[in-house]
Amino acid sequence: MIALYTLMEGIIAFFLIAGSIFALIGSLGLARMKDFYMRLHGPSKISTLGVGCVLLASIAYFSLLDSGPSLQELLITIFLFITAPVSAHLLSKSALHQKLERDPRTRGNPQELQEDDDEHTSEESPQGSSKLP
Amino acid sequence: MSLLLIVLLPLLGSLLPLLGSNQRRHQCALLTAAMPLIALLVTLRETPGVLAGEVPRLAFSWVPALGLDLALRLDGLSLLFVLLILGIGLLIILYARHYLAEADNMPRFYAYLMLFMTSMLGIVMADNLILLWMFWELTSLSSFLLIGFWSHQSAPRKGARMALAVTGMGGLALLAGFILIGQIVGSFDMQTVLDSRDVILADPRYLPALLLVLLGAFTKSAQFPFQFWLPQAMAAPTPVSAFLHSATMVKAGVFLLARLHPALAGSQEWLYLVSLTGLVTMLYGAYFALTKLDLKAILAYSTVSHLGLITMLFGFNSQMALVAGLFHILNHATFKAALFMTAGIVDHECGTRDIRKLKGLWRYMPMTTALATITAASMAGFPLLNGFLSKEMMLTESLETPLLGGLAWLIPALATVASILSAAYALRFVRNTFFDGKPRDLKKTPHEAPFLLRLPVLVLAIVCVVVGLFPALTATGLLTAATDAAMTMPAPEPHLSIWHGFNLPLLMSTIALLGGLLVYVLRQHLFAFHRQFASRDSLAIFENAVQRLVRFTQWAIDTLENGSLQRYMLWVVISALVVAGMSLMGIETLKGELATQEASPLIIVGAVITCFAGLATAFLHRRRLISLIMLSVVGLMASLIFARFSAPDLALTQLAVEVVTVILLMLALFFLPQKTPKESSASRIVRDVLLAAGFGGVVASLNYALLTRPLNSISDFFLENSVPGGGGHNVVNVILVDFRGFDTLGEITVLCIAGIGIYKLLNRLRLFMPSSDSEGRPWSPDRYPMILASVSQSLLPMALLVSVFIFLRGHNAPGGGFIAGLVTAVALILMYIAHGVEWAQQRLSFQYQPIAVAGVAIAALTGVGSWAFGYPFLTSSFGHFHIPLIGDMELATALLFDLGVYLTVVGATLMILANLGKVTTSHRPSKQKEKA
Amino acid sequence: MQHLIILPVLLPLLTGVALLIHRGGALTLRRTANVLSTIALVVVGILLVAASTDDTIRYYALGDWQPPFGIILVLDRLSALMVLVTSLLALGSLLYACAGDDEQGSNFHGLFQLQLMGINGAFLTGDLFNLFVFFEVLLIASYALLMHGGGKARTHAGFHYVTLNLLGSMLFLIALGILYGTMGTLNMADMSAVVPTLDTADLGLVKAGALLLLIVFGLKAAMLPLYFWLPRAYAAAPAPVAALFAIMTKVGIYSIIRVYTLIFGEQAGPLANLAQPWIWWLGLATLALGAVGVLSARDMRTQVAYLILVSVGTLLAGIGMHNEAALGALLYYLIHTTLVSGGLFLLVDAIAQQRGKAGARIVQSRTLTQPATLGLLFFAAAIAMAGLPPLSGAFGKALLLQAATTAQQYWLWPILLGSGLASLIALSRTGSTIFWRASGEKTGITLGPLRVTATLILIGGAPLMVAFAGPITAFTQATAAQLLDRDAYVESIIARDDTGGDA
Amino acid sequence: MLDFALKVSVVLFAIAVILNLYRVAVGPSLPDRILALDTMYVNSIALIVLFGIWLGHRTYFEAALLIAMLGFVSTVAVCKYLLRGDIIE
Amino acid sequence: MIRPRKWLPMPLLSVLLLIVWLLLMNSIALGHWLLGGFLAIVIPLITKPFWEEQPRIKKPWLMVRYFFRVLLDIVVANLEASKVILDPRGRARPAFVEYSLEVQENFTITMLASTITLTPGTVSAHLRMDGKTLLIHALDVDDIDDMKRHIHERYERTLKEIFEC
Amino acid sequence: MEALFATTTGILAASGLYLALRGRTFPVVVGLTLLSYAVNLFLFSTGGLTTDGSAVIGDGGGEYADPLPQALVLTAIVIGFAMTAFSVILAMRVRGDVGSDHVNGNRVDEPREDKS
Ligand code: NA
Ligand code: NA
Repeated sequence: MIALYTLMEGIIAFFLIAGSIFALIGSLGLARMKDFYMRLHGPSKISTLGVGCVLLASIAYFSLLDSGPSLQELLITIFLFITAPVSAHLLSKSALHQKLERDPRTRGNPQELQEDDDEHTSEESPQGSSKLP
Repeated sequence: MSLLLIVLLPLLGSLLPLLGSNQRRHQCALLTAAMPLIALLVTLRETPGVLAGEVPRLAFSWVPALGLDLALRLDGLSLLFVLLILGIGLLIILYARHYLAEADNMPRFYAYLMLFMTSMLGIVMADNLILLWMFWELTSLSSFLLIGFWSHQSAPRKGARMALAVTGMGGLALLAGFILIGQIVGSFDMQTVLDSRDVILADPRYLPALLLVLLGAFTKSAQFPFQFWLPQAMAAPTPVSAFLHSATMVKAGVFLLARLHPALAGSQEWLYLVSLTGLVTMLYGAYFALTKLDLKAILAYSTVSHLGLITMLFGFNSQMALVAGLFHILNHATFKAALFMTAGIVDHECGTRDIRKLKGLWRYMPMTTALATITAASMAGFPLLNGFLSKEMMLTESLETPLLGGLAWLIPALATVASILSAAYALRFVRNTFFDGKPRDLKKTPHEAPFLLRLPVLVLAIVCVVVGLFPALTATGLLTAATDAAMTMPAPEPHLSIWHGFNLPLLMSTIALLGGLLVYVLRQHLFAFHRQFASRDSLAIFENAVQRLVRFTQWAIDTLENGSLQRYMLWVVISALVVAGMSLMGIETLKGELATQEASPLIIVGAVITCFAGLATAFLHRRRLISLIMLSVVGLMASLIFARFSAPDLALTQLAVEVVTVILLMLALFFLPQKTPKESSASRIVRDVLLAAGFGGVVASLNYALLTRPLNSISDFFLENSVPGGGGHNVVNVILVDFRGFDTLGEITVLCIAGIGIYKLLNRLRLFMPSSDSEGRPWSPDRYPMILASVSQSLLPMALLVSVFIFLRGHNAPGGGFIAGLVTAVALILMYIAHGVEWAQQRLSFQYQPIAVAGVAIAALTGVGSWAFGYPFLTSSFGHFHIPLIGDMELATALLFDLGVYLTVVGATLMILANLGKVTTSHRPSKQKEKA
Repeated sequence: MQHLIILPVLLPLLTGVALLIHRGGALTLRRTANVLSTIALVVVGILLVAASTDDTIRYYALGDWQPPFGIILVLDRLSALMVLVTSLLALGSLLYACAGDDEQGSNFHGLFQLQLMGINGAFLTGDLFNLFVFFEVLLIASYALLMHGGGKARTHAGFHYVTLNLLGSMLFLIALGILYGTMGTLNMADMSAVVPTLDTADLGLVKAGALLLLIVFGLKAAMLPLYFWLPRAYAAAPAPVAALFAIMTKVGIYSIIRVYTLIFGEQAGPLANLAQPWIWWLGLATLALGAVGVLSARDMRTQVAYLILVSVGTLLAGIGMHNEAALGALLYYLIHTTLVSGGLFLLVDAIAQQRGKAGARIVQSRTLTQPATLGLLFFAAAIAMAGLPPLSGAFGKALLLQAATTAQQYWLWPILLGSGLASLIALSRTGSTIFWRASGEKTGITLGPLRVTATLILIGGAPLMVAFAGPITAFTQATAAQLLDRDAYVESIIARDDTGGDA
Repeated sequence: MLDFALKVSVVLFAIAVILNLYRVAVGPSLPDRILALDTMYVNSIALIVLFGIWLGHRTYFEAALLIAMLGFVSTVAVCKYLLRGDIIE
Repeated sequence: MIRPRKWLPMPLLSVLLLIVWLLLMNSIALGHWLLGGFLAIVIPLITKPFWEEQPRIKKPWLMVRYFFRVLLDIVVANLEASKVILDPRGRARPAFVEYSLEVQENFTITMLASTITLTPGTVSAHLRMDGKTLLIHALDVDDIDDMKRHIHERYERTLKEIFEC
Repeated sequence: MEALFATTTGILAASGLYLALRGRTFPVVVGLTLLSYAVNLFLFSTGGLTTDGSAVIGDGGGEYADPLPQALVLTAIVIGFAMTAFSVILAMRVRGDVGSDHVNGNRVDEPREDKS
């Protein structure tokens, strides 16, 4: 019985440690990678997985050691895995829109990052001056 | 009751002329005259009794808190004045009927006149100091209307304003004086006051009270140095001048001296203040009367002089002087009113009152000339006329006054000088107007005025003569009664007779008349002397002073209220710092008795992050989006702090609100500049940093002090009663929807109003729409990124489900209507973000305002529902219901209340965000729309 | 009858909600509903005042939770009086608005009722936090109403007003935090009971909280140096809204009276009367500044706004005098100034409409279409505001002057009388410019019967308050006595048989 | 063991959050900051969950759920702002 | 499979909602089934208008397989990415890759893009507005064509099979 | 911990106030929002800092956090949100009507500072 308990504890502890290490690595990537596009990788998948692990640990903890089966945290996990790629996608979209510098070693030269000759309009021209109906 | 009639009839009379029309002037005048006439009859009916020593009084309690009673009296003094006011008033009504031009609005004139008459009667009959003051101020107000009657001209307007300002000031001083007297005596009842002379004179407050009362009296009676308003008030129509500035209003001041004589007189202060003021005024007025060119100005300054004379007499602290003063009031009223009317007739007939143009009018208007001569002679103190009598009495009294001690001879000497001048200007008035050659440059040929215009003058002239000839017969009774009322002890019988034998006063009178003649003959030398001094128009000086005052106030206000919100905020902050700082300085130790808990590393990290983000929000504020991101960090940290310290509901709410706030701020930021220009000076920044630091320090100190002190609070009750009394395990939620549901009702009302108010604000908003971002990049053409659109549609059902979950759990676990509402709203907003307003609007068939309002309605009606069971508003009820198949179910009315909260939050939030989004979108220039 | 106390809150809330649930709808119907509801509110106000005259202090326990735990509404003479005054002012403003101002923007009627709800709630509540909530209700409603009709001046004044009040709300919360954190209760009567028993170590803290509250209330009341929002906001507000705003400063005044007589009054031990000296000096300063402002005004609306400032200063000075007579006097003055200044706002608007381009500016302009009616009303209102007899302002001022002790006289008398003189000079200038210096074509715009009635209702208060000065002053004096009888208040609310918040 | 694991975990997450804050603060670009903020939201979820385990009850489940949902929406909104300026169009 | 009906427009969603509800409630009591069932019917009815297009799962079992494949890949991907991040010398070989899409439906594209982000070394950075090219950023890639092929074979083809065939 | 909490509140309040004293509408609104976070933390903490004992009856041990300040803060948060929303839209309106986002209402977007 005690062994089983220890095993369970071990599983939970594993998920916890693994999750937090992943999350740390994800944030580390965010902190130290060279350009935005590279920084994006860490948080968008590694951190997500890390938190996923912690959520699994929580499920395990409450199901195994506390009040019986509970899968509530699964919902958060699923939610994170659905939304994280979308956030990453939108972020890189805006980065491309802003033509953020990429690391010089990056191969490929997408049109999004090429300088175009669009005239830059001044910041604030009062255009919407007509009254609403 | 008849006393009330005397006052109220003219008041009623002020309404009657308004019934008449400007066209039917006769009728109008008759209507107006009716009421004072009846009042006069009533008075006459009372007269015998009063003369016999009765004092009819009447009192109704009005405002006990103020010491104000509606109390009237008709003693001898009152009677004298009532007769004057009503008698001359009636003559004025008659005179004005023929004097006013067709263009003048006669009903209005009469209405003002009667209002004035009422207030005058009130003054002289008031048996209560406060009541007297009320009527006193009313005379200022009604005279303001009368002086400014010819409002299309500048002079009357300014003259009226000046008169009001001066007499108004005096009135306010008078009130202060009266209150002091009332406090000394303990009552405002006139008789009590009059009987309390010893108490009053012994009180240290006597002098201030006296000064204040005299200020009131002197301003009203145009005593030096307040005389300047009276000549300017001559811009009024002549009937007004005749009534107000000869017979009545200016007499209110001297009346007051007489009225309060028993209570205030007898002291050295009184003697010097009153009689010297009177003496100076008498001389001043007489001198200027001689130098004026306008008939009415001459009369005005003459009035000033005569009022000075009366004041001086009242100041002498002598019984006979009092008699003389009262007698002169009567005499002056008659001859001066007549003279004013004469001046009016001349003006009426010749179109001018300039004494240089008028000459030899006796040819054209012999009757008027005769009347003017008689009355002017009376003014000059010519024997056999009433003016002579009182003037001689004055000279007699001037000989007997103890004033000035060793220099006491100065008084009679100066009085004689004044009499000389008086005789001179009277002579000048008559001779230069009616005799001395032929008129020049008159606009029209003068002829005798209509009889009815002359009739009042005639009546007054007759009075002058009759009283002058038979003083004992006509005036003694009245004067005795009046003096009686104005004295502490029974008054001596005045011996009014024409002949007192050869004595010093007679000599002085003779000197005065002869001297007057001499001065008149030599007047050009005097005028040459007078011309050395620059003439200063008191009106211009006054207007100038007022304008400078106004400009100063404008400068002061503009300097103080410079339109800078920064300054206004600064004041609030400084005020808060001062009061809180001062209070904190009074605390011995900030730290209370409670042991502090140790901070875990995680908490330290959290605190550091929070502080860092907070500071960054402030210091990066010029880059607004970054500042906003930092604000988000603070918001997130705040909710984590709430979570850490056992406040899950707060954490949830803070989180949801923070996200919505940031979205809102970003929506707004689209139209505002993306960056704040660098504009604060270094000193400004230093100042603000110091202030902010001070404020933060105070907040932190307060917070620390509170955290380290034990608290004995009412919260235990909520913890104990949440489950048994409120039917919920989540105490915070039970407080929100039950214990303090009323707060929540107010809170959702606020939210609902905010939504509606914002809808109002967004209405017809003109916006500056940037076509590119702050770096000058045109916006991305991809309006609705596909992947976002695709994912968000699948998140909506999930979010709705979660909100139902949070809503239902709220009563027993963290959650509740508010958070559920925000989750729903945020999910719907995501739809707007992903697909746009148009798309979302098509799919949401309901409007938001009704939803938000319905939420409030549901919450309120849930509360009203408890009435049906005889409980107060918002009493909750809950119960466990066993439903087959489902099992035990707990239902609480609080849930219904929470539903209201939910709906309000959804409705209001969407109203704010969706409407804002809509406004911006419909302004997006079309060429920008789909560029790619 | 049992629920009468809550009707001043509930009636406007329900009416407001009914009016707001649909944005469109027949205007006549909205107006009728609003007017009827407001008349009903007047009736409720009268009933409340009548009920309060027996000197029992009643409370209404919301949710049937007894004090000090639940929120209560308290009916005493003061709260009843304030509700009645509010409803009368509201009726006047509303009738005026119904003549057309309500159409200038959306949702006027509903917001109007909610504004009343907020004001009445603030007057009735016996709970300090609930007071905060009602402050916010009345503020947000006032923001919305201030913006009614739009326009640059309103927007701008509005931003200042809103921002300053937001700062004020923050301070309110800090003060509430301090007071709750030291006394452990929110019920004002309970606080009053707790204050004398406070630990000495806590006194400084409580004092900080109490004085911060003074800043908050002072901001609402427009006390110097916190008044800056007032002149522009009042001058910019649409006339009926400005008229209704005449009660807004009085909410601040009311709160000051309530808190510093009940909680920090005579019986508060070491903290007794802690705010009165501040209020006295700042009130006098406000009074003086208001007088300067009245003289400086270039515009009638601004002038009326400064007249309000004068009255605020007068009221504050009255509170600072802290004696029963002064309290009674200032309550009388409060009724007077609320009604008359409200009426004056309406009147000024009516005048401005008839003056064409000149509007409310104090300059020569066209002849008014109805000089007699407007002139008479202006004359009456000006007399009343300047404090001259025979109208109510004079009584109020005279009562206050009388209530001053000898030491107070030196300051109060010259300043109060001087401000009266300044008002007199300024208003006579204004009046003579507007009515006498006018010339030229009339605009032809006339004052409809509704507007005349509205203005009359409010300015008519001045003569009526004179005619019935006896009973009214009796009521206000009794109110003052009741306010100073803290023990009776506390006893009628806190039944001390439970383990409450007091240590 | 569990206690230790929890402590280690909390410390690591705390470091992660500080790293996030570093990126929020230094940027250099706006997407960088937003990305960092988003990561901070995600890491906060973990912290809340860890706190729940530490306390042994699930009072904080909703908080975690909400952070996940709202953090996403907030990131989406800022991105939309960067792309289009107008969040709701 | 459950057929769409008027009152049950999205049966799959309804089932999902019911499951989620029970998950949330952490209980399988009858009451929760009933309430959850009710919500599972009502919420799709309310939110139906918001669905532009409904994904049709043609091969559910393939989807399950795909799910587990991705799950495994995620773990692997994370380990690989961690290696790159922790590499002290920072010898990553980043690249932007333009990937031409074969799948056409929005939902499928979304699934693919998400998968790419979650799996080895790639982030789907941008979907061009024509919906035919996906710009992918790879963190550390050797052979770009190899990577494209890998994505196509391992994910896109399967997704196409599940949703679009 | 108490000192740390108080310091945090103080720093947030100071930062918020500093922003609220700026001359442009947007920072002012942001500042007031920040200040309201600080004030909410302050008000919340008046019930004391309880690390384990959310006021849900039956959850956890016997000790509960003071629920009353929490309820008050909840109300304050909601009201603060409504007020912030109104003020930010009003700030937009000011820009639309006046043409400047300066709080002192200059007509044009020019740097200006009052010399108070
Ligand atoms: Na003379
Ligand atoms: Na938009």
